[in-house]
Amino acid sequence: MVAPLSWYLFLGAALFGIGFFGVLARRNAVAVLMGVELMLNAVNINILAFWRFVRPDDPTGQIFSIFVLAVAAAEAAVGLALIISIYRTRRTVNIDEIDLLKH
Amino acid sequence: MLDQYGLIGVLAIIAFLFPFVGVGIAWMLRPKRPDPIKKSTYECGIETIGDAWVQFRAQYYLIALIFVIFDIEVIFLFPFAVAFEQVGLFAVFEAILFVVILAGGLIYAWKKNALEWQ
Amino acid sequence: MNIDLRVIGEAFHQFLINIGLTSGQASLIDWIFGALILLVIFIVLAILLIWFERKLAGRVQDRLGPNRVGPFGLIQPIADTLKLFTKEDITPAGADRITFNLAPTLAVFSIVMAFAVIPFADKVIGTDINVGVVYLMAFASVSSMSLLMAGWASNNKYALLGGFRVVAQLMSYEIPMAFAMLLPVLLAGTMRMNGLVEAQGQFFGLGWNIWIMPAAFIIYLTTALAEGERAPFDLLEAESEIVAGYNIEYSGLKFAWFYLAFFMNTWVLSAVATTLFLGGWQGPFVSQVPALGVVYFLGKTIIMFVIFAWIRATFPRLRIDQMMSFCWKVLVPMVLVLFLLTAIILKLGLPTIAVWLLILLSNVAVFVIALWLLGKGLEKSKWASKRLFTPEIPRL
Amino acid sequence: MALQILFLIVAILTLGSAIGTVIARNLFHAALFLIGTFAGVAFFYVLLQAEFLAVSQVVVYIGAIATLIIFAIMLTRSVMGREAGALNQWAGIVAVASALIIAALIWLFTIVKFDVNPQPVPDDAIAQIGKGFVSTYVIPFEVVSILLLVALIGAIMLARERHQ
Repeated sequence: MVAPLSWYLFLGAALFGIGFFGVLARRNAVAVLMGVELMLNAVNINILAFWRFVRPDDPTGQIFSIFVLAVAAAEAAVGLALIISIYRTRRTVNIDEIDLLKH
Repeated sequence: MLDQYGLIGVLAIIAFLFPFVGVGIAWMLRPKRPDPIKKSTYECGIETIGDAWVQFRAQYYLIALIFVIFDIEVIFLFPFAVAFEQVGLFAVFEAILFVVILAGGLIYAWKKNALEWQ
Repeated sequence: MNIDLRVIGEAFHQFLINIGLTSGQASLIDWIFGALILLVIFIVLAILLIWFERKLAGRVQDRLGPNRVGPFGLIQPIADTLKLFTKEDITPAGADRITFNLAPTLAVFSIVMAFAVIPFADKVIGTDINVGVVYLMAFASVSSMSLLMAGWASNNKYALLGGFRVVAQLMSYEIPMAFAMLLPVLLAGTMRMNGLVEAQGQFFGLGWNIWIMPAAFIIYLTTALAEGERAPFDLLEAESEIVAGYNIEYSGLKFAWFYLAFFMNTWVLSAVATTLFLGGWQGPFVSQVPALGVVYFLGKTIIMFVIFAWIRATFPRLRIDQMMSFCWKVLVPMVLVLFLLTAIILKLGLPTIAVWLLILLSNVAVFVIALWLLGKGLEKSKWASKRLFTPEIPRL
Repeated sequence: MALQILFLIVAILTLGSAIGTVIARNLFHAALFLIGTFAGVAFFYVLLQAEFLAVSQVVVYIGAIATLIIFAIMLTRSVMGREAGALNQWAGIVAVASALIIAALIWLFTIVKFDVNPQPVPDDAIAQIGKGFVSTYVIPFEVVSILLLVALIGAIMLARERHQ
């Protein structure tokens, strides 16, 4: 118990906010995905902080954060494949220009 | 448990500083006479055309992709292996199902020639 | 003669407390000393092994190897180090300076970090964490990231291509390697490095994993060659194809760091092979004289190292398509089947000897079937047809 | 006390690295900052005594996901000179919104009191994770394998170069 629970939660909140900024403010689709990864990391910090401080005897917290890890990997794999596929046909990864459905 | 990681933390700092210290000593000893020819990119003596951002093939991405999926699988199997003595026969079949489903992915990649390096 | 080597560390800790430090400060000083000792071991091993491998490669290729500086050329590595320190260090014009300088540092860093969990003898280990095996995988990832950084930061097409190639190779071979490391963990029920060694202590050496699961050991050996970027898997430095790979633009000491990391990586891989498959520090009389463990461990590791060096000195290089196909189409299916068979056999509830015999049998069967299928596949595959020619042998 | 100072230093480094990720112009630098953030987060996992998660974080995020991202950056690099700036026109508004979200979350975490349970982590925590996979959480465990399979198939279909 190095630091109180709230410190970890503040850290998670700050990381989540930064990731949120990255997702909404970046032009490049790959950078948007990096923002998503930051948010998932923030989520994992919170899960593990609650696991350590509230229910350390129960492995549920750790198991869920491993599931988050798996989901993050699947998300990155498919998301980046989508970006590559769009890049092939449209020659761009700028999300402002990827607006086929609008027209 | 945290005491065990104390040494790793200290070692991390020392292991990170060690190469820098070496480079620092070398910086004091070595000659420093750069010129544009020395600093140019080494490409078999030919003038470099453009920068190094050549277009890469999707094959690299496919390999990385299959690697990511199997890496996750390994991460799931390591705790299972540690808990192996404490679980029943049925649990083993659950783990086998897990592996077999992902082996299906490998077979798919094989059939789609994603494993070929053309 | 019953010396527990840990006693020295505890006596030192007690001494620090006696001279008036708090327990926390004493631990900190302990850690600093421990880390420095590990670093010194790293440097000494590097110097000795570089000399040793050069001498060995010389003998294999029917030449003398280093023999001028000092007796048997023993001082040669030190002379080389001095030379490297005084060499001019060029950062190419278009390079990304910070990344360019960080990459060799990270490469050395990741290898030194691996030393923290290598069990030199019973209780002579940097720190015996619960996740030793995955910890090693983690720093292997850091090392491959450093190569990618080096390739990108050099602003050179060959370097970038070399970096990408080597990372693709390291990633591919990490999967069978991780599974080969999983099998001893499955048998021992722990990921602690010392726990893995202790689990192999039964029946005077018959409990070593190399006897129980030879196929897993061979797969580990093959992947270790690839992870160590050694011949026949040294595609990253294929001069004929991509000049020199990711480190083409590096010179002076920074190049030396890459070389050092590459070199010591082989030693770490041999040490891990010893720990996981060759019984680590186990050997005769080791329970009476724990200090013998260091001798056994280093001896076995040197044997593994000689095997790696020998293969490097004799084998030609593979093509990248052959290498990738071999990993994903031969090694990965093999380890998956081995994992399934071993898990089932371990849960049958048989006596230990029967379990071991069955695992051995399954290993041999998987290995033979894999070789047979590989032979069948090669007969009709395009690998063979691509290079179908008979070289003309000149008559003397 | 010393560890708390260490906590703060690493927290500042991690958050700074995260900010670097979202504002760096060069995508490769953004990816390197992202790796730095992952490493910092792994440090906090160690502090939280989730050692398996800490090493898995390095193996999966730095070893696999970051590499995947760098490969994707190389595959989709934009043509020279078309990089119009990293952030879009709403960046200012989004920055304010993010700051509000962070402030709201911090406010929430200060007013809500959680009952902290100061138990030690059991020694066999890793074995418990393994047991959890095949007992309580067996359905999610199998679903994850199907998720990974589907992700693999989908991503291969999307990313494969089609040969005529």
